[in-house]
Amino acid sequence: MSKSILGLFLDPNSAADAMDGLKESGFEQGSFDVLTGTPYPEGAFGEHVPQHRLFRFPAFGAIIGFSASLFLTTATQLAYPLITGGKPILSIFAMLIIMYEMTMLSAVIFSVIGIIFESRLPNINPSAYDPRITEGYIGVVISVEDKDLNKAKAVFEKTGSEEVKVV
Amino acid sequence: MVIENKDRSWGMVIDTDKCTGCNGCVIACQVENNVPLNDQNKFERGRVMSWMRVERYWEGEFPDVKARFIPIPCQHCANAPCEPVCPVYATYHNNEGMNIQVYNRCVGTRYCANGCPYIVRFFNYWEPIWPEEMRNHLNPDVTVRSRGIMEKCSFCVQRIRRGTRKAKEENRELEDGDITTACQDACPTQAITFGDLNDQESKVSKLSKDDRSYTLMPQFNTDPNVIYLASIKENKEESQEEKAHSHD
Amino acid sequence: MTNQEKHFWPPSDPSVVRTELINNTKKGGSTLRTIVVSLILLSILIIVGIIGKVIIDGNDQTQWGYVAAILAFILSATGGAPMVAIAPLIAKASWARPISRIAHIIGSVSIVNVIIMIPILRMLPPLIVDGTRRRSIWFEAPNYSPHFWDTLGLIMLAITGIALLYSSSIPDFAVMRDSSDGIRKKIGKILSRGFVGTTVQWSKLRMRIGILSTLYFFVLVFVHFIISTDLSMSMVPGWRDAIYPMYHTMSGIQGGVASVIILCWIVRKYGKNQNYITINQFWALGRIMFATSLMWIYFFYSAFIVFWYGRSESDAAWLDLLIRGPMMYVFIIAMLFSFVIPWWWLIWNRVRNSFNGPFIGAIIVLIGLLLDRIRLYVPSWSVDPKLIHDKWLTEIPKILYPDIWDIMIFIGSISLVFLIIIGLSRILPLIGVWEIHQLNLLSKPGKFMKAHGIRVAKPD
Amino acid sequence: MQQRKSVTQEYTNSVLLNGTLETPKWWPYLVSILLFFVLVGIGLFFVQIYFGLGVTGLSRPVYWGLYITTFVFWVGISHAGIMISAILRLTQAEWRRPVTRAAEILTIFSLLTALVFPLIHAGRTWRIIYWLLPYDFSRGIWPNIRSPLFMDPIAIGTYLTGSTLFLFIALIPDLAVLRDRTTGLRKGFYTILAMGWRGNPRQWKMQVVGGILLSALMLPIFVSVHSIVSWDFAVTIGVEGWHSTIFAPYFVIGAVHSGVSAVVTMMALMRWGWKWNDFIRPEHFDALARLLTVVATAWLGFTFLELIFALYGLDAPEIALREMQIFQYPWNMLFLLFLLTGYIIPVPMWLFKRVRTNIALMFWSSIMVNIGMWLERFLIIVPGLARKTPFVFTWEAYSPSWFEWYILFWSFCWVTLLMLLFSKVFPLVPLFEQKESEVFSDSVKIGRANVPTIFREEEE
Repeated sequence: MSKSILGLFLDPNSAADAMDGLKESGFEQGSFDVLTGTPYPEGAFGEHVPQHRLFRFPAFGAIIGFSASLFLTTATQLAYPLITGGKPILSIFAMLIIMYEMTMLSAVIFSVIGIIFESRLPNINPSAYDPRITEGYIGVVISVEDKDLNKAKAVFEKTGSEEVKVV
Repeated sequence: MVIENKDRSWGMVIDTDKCTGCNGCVIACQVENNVPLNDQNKFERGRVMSWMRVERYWEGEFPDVKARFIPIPCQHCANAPCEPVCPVYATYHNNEGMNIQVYNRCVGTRYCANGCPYIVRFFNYWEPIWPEEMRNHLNPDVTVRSRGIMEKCSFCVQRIRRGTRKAKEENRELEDGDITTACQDACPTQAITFGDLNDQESKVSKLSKDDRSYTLMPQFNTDPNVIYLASIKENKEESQEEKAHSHD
Repeated sequence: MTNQEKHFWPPSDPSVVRTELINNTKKGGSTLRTIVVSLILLSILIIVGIIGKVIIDGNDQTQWGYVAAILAFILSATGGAPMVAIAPLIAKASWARPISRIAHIIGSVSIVNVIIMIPILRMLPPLIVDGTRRRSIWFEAPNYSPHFWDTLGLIMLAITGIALLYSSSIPDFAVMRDSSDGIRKKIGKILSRGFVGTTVQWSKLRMRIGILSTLYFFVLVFVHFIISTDLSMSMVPGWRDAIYPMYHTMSGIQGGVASVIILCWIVRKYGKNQNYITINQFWALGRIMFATSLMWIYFFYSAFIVFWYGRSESDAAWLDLLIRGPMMYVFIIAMLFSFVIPWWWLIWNRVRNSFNGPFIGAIIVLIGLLLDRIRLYVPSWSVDPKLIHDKWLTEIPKILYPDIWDIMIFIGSISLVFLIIIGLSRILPLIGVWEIHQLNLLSKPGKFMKAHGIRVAKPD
Repeated sequence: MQQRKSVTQEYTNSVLLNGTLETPKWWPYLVSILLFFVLVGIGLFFVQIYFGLGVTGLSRPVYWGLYITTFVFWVGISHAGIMISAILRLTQAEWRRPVTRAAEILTIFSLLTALVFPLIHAGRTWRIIYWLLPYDFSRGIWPNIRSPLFMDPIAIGTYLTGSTLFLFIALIPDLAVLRDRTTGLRKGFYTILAMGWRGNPRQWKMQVVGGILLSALMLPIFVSVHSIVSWDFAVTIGVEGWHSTIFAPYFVIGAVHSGVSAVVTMMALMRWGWKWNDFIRPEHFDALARLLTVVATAWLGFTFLELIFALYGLDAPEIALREMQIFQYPWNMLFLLFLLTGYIIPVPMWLFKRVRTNIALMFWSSIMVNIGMWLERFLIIVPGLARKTPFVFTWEAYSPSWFEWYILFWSFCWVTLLMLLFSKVFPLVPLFEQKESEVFSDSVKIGRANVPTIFREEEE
């Protein structure tokens, strides 16, 4: 069975060293992760830059919103062909405004869904975590088999972590 | 479902030359259509309700000054600016060329009233009240409007419906003159004519082709169904001469 | 686009920058000479065209729509360019420094407009037409105010543009004075006016550039305002369109950005400036042009929906004259080229983040701009002058095609613009030496722990 | 962004959460007072529903009055949020950081208030569902999509939903902070909302990229909302002074003017109320004031255009309207006050850095601006109706009843109350943005000068 270890660091650089150490001692990239209380520049800890497909979501949403609104506006006018002010039954330029709004709306909604999905939230079973991370501590968390437990621990000790928690 | 005859375009011709400004049409309309009574307070607050109103303006300089009158009901425009702005279709154009006001749908945004350049739409700021003795005199064919909705001249739609139904019972076509509006009946000088503008033989369509005919505020391109006949201006010089002759 | 190229930065060694950029002013050779000669020959066409036009329809105002359209096009395509340098100056963004010189140069060719304005002065009807005043923004002003103010405005624009260009290149003249030879050394000596780079001189220079930039912006808006109203709107009875001057300015700025992109592309490709004009500039410019395309449709639509909805007599006349009347197809193409295609083209980051993407977009935008000006100016000039006092337009003029003189004027003015730009590029570097120094000083690629990025000084 | 006091993250947490984790002394009193006023207002609203709109000062043809004015005013205020948080995020302005959250909240709550006003304004509020919901079975008919009044709810709904989601996304990291700082029920509440946020690189990247993406998406919505509101007026031909094409951008820029001023007001109050002196610093007011100066000047330009092209048509009713609006008592007083408070007094003040960095002065000048902007809406809407059409017989005056005045007052209480309640549950200043700026900012030596720098990542 696997455990996850959390090393807390005060100094970002030593956290980065810990990441290197873990790499050197043969853990693969996917197995460990760095937790910070604030955004750091991408790859500051030498972690691999996460890939994402965020920009597909708004595009998808826009298409859906556009077609839905096109249908809705057209249908409402055709279903009740009441002449108002001598305007055409299909008043395209009035429809455009509503179609625009609904397109944007569903684009926004879908990109929010996308953001939540791409950041892997909601995270039902968060593994090792420590409240101090939101106070500026930097956490390096790694999930290892029991046999590698001490190897990982050693890395944390060597790179001077404030505390090592095993969950 | 109301009966709606196709290819009709109800219209009204008002001859301002005949109008004496007696306000008979206003009162008749008030009675026919259960329009709430206007008291002093309403006048002061500028909340008067009269579907038909008579505007008066002066012409010429004192001493020979003339009062001109122009009765203004809803113009029932073909391109009515009041219709497209209503969010709930409470006012729309039916296939009899009338601008219909549906009291049930109205939510009282008063946008239509802003759209209308003729200011012939009226808003019920209060629940309308009639004196006790008049409660039984209300016209049973016309809805009594509650507070918070718009209302306006309906071309006496109840009379149109009645006339159509009558013609149907006697299974004959509706003839010109079958249908008269309240204001028309009340007008002592026959200044108001009502009828179908699509029917080339009808009185209105003949009058509407008169070379005195004009419509209000053409710049708005509203294409009204109410057509006015300009008042005839007497030629000053001639009248002077006549006077002179008569004297000696 | 590899990461290496993305982090590409101009050479940081001042001496290298100096020598490279100064030498670029000498480069060229036979090909350039041929180009210059042919441009000179073509530029003569502008005079020929104007003379011919005056002789043929000198007394028929309705034939002059295309000349006005050309004027408006040149104004819109060049006048807006310096905004590319001015806006980042205000926003304290450093990416624009390598191209601000190019923007200023494009902005300083407005003299061409003045040339085209001369015949129009003759044709433009005065304020008082057969006894009564026509509708115009000069309510009670003297009779020939439009003629006077429009010309003055164009001249002011030209002067301000040149002044801006000059004062932003004084330090480079100083550089040429110190590290160049022959005629360029002399020019540098005269024009640098003893600029040696003391603190006082620098602060003065910055202040002057700031003031001139602000002034230029206001003059630009003013010129667009009067040109658009006098040369098109007030020629049409009942055309009352409050947003029109703003729309004109907006599309003018769009065109300016487009022409900056085009010139940057040429300068980078044929001027051996790959080290200085990098992908960063094109990326940013692409984004700006994308934004301006959106603004175009916004300004257009907010006028259109009001007229379409209102449908009073004058509104209907506007629609018939400019949108759904004889000009419908021109309008549709203009719409496609000014908004639809650029928008759909530049929305893709991969396109913006390249050299050719924005370039193609820019060419499309300029074509759209030309067509848009044609559909605005030609119908309004061809309205029957007798109708000018009506409340609204009653008869829509037929479509009018350009004649040989119009085409001559067009080709001539375009080549004159290019001629002026090439001429300027011979006497001062197309990329500001001191701007590059500033860029290197204030922002350079840096590392944060292990992450790559840029360190920007003085973040706003 | 001059030398700022560097603070640790614990300090940031402890100070910025002092409104959430403990209660300021004044909080309960203020809330209860506001609650009282709000409840009274709601009571009055039901009184109006019961007796009808006769309780207002409205008449014929002044069918729209204080309610619609206030509706437009609050929609205007709502434009603060996206203006600040989206535009400044896209232009990477550093000083936005403490402002964003407050601005977004202001957006949301003022939109909620704006949405209430059409309900209050309508004649039969209990049937408003016919209009707001796209479908309703009882009546068997769909709303009329041609009506600008139907586009309003759609646009405002979109804007409200969008900015709420935007706010929520930006809240998640701060919710995690709160989750780590609270116990018991509240902890549970925050735990659910934070959705198990841990702050690994992927999540942070999504924060940054998503923030930019949402800003880019919200920007066009933000522009469209007030444009659509302005078209309520612009499309009606019957009312003098309304049928103008410039209304859309004119309203938008005015909205930004009033909205950003409202943000200034709010920030001053936050600084005083919660003692966040280390985070809301004079330089933020300085930057906002500089932004406001530009915006206000642009807005003045649009006002000028609107007026010119109103008179341009030279038709009598329009001129009569303007004559009343500007020269007749009491309108002339209002107009003067509007000009003074909207531009003439505050903007020259902002030209001085001493004023810009003086919180009290900024507070009062920003309040002044909003008085002016409210008057602007009033002067656009009411005189046009009072002097509607050439029928002089139907011209009317309008004086709002105390009822309408109270509802106006109520709206302010309502917004403030919502704000205070929000501040009890969520932090009003984004914690992680503060920390981010702490991490990213640095200073380099250029010669002797110690220039503050910021580290910028390469966006792809």
